[in-house]
Amino acid sequence: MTGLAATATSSGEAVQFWILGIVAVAGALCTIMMKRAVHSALSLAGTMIVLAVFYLANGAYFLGVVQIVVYTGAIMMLFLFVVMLVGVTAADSLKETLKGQRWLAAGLGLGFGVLLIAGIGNASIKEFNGLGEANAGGNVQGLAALIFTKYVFAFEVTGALLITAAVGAMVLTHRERTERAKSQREQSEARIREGKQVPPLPAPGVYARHNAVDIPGLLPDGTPSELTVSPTLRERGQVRDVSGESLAELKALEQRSEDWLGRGSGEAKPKPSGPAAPREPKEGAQK
Amino acid sequence: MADLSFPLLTATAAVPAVGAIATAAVPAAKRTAAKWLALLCSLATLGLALVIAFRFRPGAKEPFQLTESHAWIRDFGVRYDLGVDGIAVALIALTALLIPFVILAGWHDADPLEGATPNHRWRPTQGFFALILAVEAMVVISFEATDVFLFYIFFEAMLIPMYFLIGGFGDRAGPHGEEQAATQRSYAAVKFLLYNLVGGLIMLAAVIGLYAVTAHQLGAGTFSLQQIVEARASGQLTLGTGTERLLFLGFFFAFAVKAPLWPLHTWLPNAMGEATSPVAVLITAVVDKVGTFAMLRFCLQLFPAASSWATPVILVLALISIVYGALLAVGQRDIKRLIAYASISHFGFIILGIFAMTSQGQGGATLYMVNHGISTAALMLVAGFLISRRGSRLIADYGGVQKVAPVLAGTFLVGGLATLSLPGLAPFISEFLVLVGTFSRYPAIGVIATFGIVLAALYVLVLYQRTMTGPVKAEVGGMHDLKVRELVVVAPLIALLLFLGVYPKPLTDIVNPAVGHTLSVVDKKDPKPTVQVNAVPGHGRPGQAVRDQDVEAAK
Amino acid sequence: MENLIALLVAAPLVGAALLLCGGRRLDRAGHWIGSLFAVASFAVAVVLFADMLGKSAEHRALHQHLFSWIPVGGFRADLAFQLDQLSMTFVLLITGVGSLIHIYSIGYMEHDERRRRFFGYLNLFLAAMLLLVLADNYLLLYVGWEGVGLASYLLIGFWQHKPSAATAAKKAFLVNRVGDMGLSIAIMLMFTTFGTFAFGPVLASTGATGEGRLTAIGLLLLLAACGKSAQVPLQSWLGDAMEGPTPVSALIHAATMVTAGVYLITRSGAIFNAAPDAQTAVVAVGAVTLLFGAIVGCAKDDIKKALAGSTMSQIGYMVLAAGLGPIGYAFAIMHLVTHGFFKAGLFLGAGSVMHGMNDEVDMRRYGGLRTHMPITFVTFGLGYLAIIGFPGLSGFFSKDKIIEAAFARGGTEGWVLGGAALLGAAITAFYMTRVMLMTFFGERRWDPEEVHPHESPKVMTIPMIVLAVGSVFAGGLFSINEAFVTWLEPVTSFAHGHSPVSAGAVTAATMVVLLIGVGIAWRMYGRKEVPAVAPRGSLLTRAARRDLLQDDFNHVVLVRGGEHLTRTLVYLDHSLVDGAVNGTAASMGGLSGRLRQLQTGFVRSYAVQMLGGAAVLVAATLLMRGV
Amino acid sequence: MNPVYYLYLAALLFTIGAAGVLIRRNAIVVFMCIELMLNACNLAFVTFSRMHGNLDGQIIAFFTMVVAAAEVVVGLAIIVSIFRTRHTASVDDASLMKL
Repeated sequence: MTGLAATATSSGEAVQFWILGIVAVAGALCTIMMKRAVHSALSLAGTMIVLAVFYLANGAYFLGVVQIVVYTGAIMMLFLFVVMLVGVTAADSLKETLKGQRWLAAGLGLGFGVLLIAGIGNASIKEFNGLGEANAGGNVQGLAALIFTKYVFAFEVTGALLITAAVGAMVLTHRERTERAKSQREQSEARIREGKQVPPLPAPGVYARHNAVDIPGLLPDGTPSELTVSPTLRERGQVRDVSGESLAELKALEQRSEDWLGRGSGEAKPKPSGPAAPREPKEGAQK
Repeated sequence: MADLSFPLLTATAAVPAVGAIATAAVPAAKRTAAKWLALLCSLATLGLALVIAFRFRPGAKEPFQLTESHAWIRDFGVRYDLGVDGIAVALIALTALLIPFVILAGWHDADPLEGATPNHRWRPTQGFFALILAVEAMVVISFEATDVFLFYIFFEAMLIPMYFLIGGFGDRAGPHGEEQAATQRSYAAVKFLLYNLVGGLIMLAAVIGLYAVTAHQLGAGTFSLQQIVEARASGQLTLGTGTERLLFLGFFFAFAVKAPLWPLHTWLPNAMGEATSPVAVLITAVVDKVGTFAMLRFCLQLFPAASSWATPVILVLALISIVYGALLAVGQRDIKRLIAYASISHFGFIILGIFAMTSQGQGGATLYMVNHGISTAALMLVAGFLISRRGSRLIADYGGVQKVAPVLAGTFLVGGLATLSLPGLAPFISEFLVLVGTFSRYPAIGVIATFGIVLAALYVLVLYQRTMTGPVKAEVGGMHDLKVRELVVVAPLIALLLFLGVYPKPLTDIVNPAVGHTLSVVDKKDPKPTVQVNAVPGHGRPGQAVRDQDVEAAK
Repeated sequence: MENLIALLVAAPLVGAALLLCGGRRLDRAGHWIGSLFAVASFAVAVVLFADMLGKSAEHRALHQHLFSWIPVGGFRADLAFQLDQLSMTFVLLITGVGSLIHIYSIGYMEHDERRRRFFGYLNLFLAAMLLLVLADNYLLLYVGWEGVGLASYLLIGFWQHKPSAATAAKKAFLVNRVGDMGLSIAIMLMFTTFGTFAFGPVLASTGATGEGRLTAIGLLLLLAACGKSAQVPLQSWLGDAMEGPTPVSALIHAATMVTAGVYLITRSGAIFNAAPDAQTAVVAVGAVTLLFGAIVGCAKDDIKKALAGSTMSQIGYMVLAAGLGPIGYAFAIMHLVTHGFFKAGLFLGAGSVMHGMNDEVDMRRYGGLRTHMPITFVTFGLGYLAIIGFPGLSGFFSKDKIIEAAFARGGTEGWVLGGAALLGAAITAFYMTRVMLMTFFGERRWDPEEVHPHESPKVMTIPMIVLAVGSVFAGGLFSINEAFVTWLEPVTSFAHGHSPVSAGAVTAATMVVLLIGVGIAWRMYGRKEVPAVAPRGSLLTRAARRDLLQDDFNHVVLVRGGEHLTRTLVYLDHSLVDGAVNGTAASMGGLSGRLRQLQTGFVRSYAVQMLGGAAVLVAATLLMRGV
Repeated sequence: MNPVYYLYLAALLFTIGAAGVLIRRNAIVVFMCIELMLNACNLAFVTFSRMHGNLDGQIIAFFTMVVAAAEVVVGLAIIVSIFRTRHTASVDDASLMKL
């Protein structure tokens, strides 16, 4: 508390600053460097927590807590939620498309930062009269007093803003249903009319070793069928194709049995080929 | 003055304006009705203009007469001030006189092409005549305005209808087919617009500057020409030399573009070459006159010192315009462009006369504006008839026309002779006055300018010889002579040229006092003759009778 | 009485207006109307002349002031006429010869379907010419001056379908314009000097100003005179002017218009008297021209061109005389009048010959015509005798006086001028004899199958006869105790020249050179057979055929040079003046195109710009605080 | 150590955030960077309030947070709707302002 009043802080705080400061900067850098949005979000959350600690260190207890609860707890989670919605695995390449954008950004950012720091540097702010008496009656009470007296109008306006924002969010994301939902009968009729996929979609492949929704069933010619896995998985490219390896195994088995039987010198030796070869699977199937 | 009961000047500008709207409103099917309506409106305007000319009292001592004055934009001291001096009266009369002929000459220029599907939205004919009337209204009011701001507005607004007239309607006589002609036309129109717009904007800056100066020195800023002139005379308003020169240049540039003065002339040949000949007449005989007129009324009266400061340069430029325009006219292959360059040469004479700062020079310049309007109208309209017959603007496509169409050739020759200012026709008087006026102050320039008359003879006669004389060309063979409508257009113009050539007194009487007033504002005096002719008995020499009055003339 | 003066001008003017605006319905009566108005004007002239003779010499000058023409400031031009002895002489000559030629043209133009217009132009010319000689100030004279130029333009180019005619007409007008430029500048100079340009005051107050200005005015007037009177260096148009119908050549390019220059110089005598240098220039021009014209006349085979050369040379005599000052003015005018008679007669004769020879003009295709067209032969012959100065005929008196006056100039100058005049007389005798012989003597060089030479109708011959009579007796009449000189003396103050050689000697010399000239011509064309096609001839001959090459000079220097100049200027106007403007426009377009590239539409590039702006702001604030 | 270092840190974070906004194409990440910048500002405010010894700076920081929250809500909503229609969250793909 009293340490806050001095121009030079306690060494404890100094240590804390240097360690956490580095962490914060690192987090910030990760935020803008990471390929995947999820990682960015997480590192940003880290930075925010560090900032919360700094708030506390600066005597802004209420804000520190709010920072953790609201920001890190709510807003960042909102971010993560949206990221999930858009696709966690969707990684955008960091390759710059706009010509010279990156250099401009780097140069300008550098210059800007230098300017800010220079500004702070030559701003004559040496003595800190800490928050001793301001926080005397407790930080929260102090803030409350200010908010409901001096800044009450701003406070009200912010409230209005928040409500507007909430409504706005709903409006933007809400999808208006214009016509009543189709009954099952109508859907089926529609399907018939369009003449596509009248019966239910085929089930995913069921194999001896694999049995999961992300494994397509095989068509008679051994190629995997798209219809058998859900489009979402297809969208994300998370479909596991077994036909290839299983066929390869069949082939290997066959080969081995041939060797074991000792024959198979001279006559039509099936050429080694991957699942791409169309004939092999049929043979395999016949056996 | 007494006869303020009826706002004559406003009416003169309002009649064509109303006429323009009415004409534009005529339904598409009733083309002929629109034409007659336009013609009637222009004739009514002519009537009003004549009333102005008769109400105008040359002897009166106040500079402007028939004045009307109403506050318009109080905060900026902009007033709706109208008033005419002799020069304005003459030019208003010229404008009102020419428009009916322009309308008559362009009677069929805006008819939709044969086989064109009737379209009820797009009514070219109505538009054509409405635009012409609109131009007339604006020109008239800018001749009448004595408030700089009011003048500026209409000086600029004029560009809009002119732009559409140039770009929208062409004689179907382009050398390379219609769509090429269309591109050429739009090019010419845009060029015209940009050129004049630039000039106008520079002038606007000068106008604002003028307002600032007056506001700073007189307390309340004003645009009124008379107020400013009086204030300067009484010494309330004193412009710094630098300021005055800058403002003068700002004004003069706009007028020099409009006039046009070398080297700002290149828009004119394109515009006149591509537009139909009535529109070309409108450009050179009516609209451009606003430029030269404004030099007389605004440049000289607002900035006398700066005017006399800039005089040498301007005179040299005018001289260049005279010789240069004439030489280029000689080199042209296109009839209308030839006439355009001839006009450039003539505008050189006008500006020369204005800035010679002698009563002969400025009086001559004013007469020149009127006479050049009439003579160019005659020549250009006849040329238009000729072109419409053959469907080509190239001189080389003609030959021997006088054999098949003697009346057309004759009128063309008279127009040409007027252009080369043959004595007995009106332009001679004005040209000679300009030359005398220039010579009496700047002999060298006067002498060089006189070469212009030889060159004028050259390009006119070459044009006449190539088109009218010689063996009859095959395509020309079937050409028919002037029709009644065309004769009605040309004959009065020629009659007027002859009349003003023999008896210009009505015009000079109106103009002289105004010129005197202008000179008094600039405070310049005519140079005195070196010898005072004394009434020595001419020992038996003839002409005693004249000598007396000539002597008092010389005094 | 003076109110009649306007009538002189008005009559032919009305005639012209009628005929030119009358339209086809006047086609049949046109020529009669034209002639009527011409004759009417002549009648008025005679009345005025009679009235003038009735008065004493001092009060003969009449003046009529119609109205103030151009009053602007100190500049006062009046539409006013003055009729004094000088003008009277001209009026009589113009209207008289004019009327005769009108009548002649009735026959000559019979078969031309545009005859009405022809007479309209002729009337127009008469009006302009009368205005020229009746004007009481230089500006009005200038109007007439250009008016006759216009008339001659219209008449030379009357057969416009002939390109040669159209070109000749244009050339004539242009060359005249150069002269007119001189006149107009002279008027301006007068105005700035005297504040007026009316004859009276200007001529009365020449003493009041410096000689320099007067010399300038004089030279400018001389330039004008050269243009109108086809004097060197502006003589080139006259030869081509023969493209016009022959009556035109007779009236305008022989009798009247081309003498306007002499009138101008004589009228402005006071100025020239006060400016000796200008006078020297005048006599020089006169002397040069009279030799030039004579030499050209010797070489031409076209009868009209030969006569044109002689006209040039005769006017050279007049100008020479006029340049001699008071001792010459009267004789200049006198020779002008007699020349008007016999040269008009000669031209009409030539016209009549052409009329009979299907408009053949080449003298080498004539020959032996005297039997076929006797009247023409006689009248032409009388004119011939008159022009070579055969004793007793008009030419003798007038030309002899001029040669005398030339010697009387005194000093070497006198001898040079006199010698030139004498030489001119000899050459005149030579080429006129040549014309005579080639046309009427020798045996025929034309094909009787094609051409049937015949005498012209009465309406043509009568004017020729009248003119012949004039050319025989006029000179004699004028010289009876110097009637003509005393008549003109009040206007052109007269002084007797004191010749170093006696009058008798001069006359004798003239006779001698005359005989020499005739003799040479006789030897060349009378004795020998004239080849039907022109021999190549000596260098001088060939040069003379080409008007001593000055046309070629004009062509090379003026025409070609002018063409190149204009072509370059047209190019420059397009590429340089206009190019500058279009260049500005183009560069503007390019610049805006560049700037457009900044608007990529990518949010992030806008963000970059925003950050840049922010950085600038911060920097600015820091600097502010720094300062 | 002088608490002014907090300001330096704030500046640094702010700059990094700005650079991120400029560099990243993914709208969500861009938003995160904005949040980073806002937080940097908050840190500055808090430090200022400590500097001046009154709580106004903290109040401002508080408001900033609220506004930031609102902004995130709306912004993310927008992103979601855009993603729905265009199947992408890249800011470069929405370049309709280009001629």
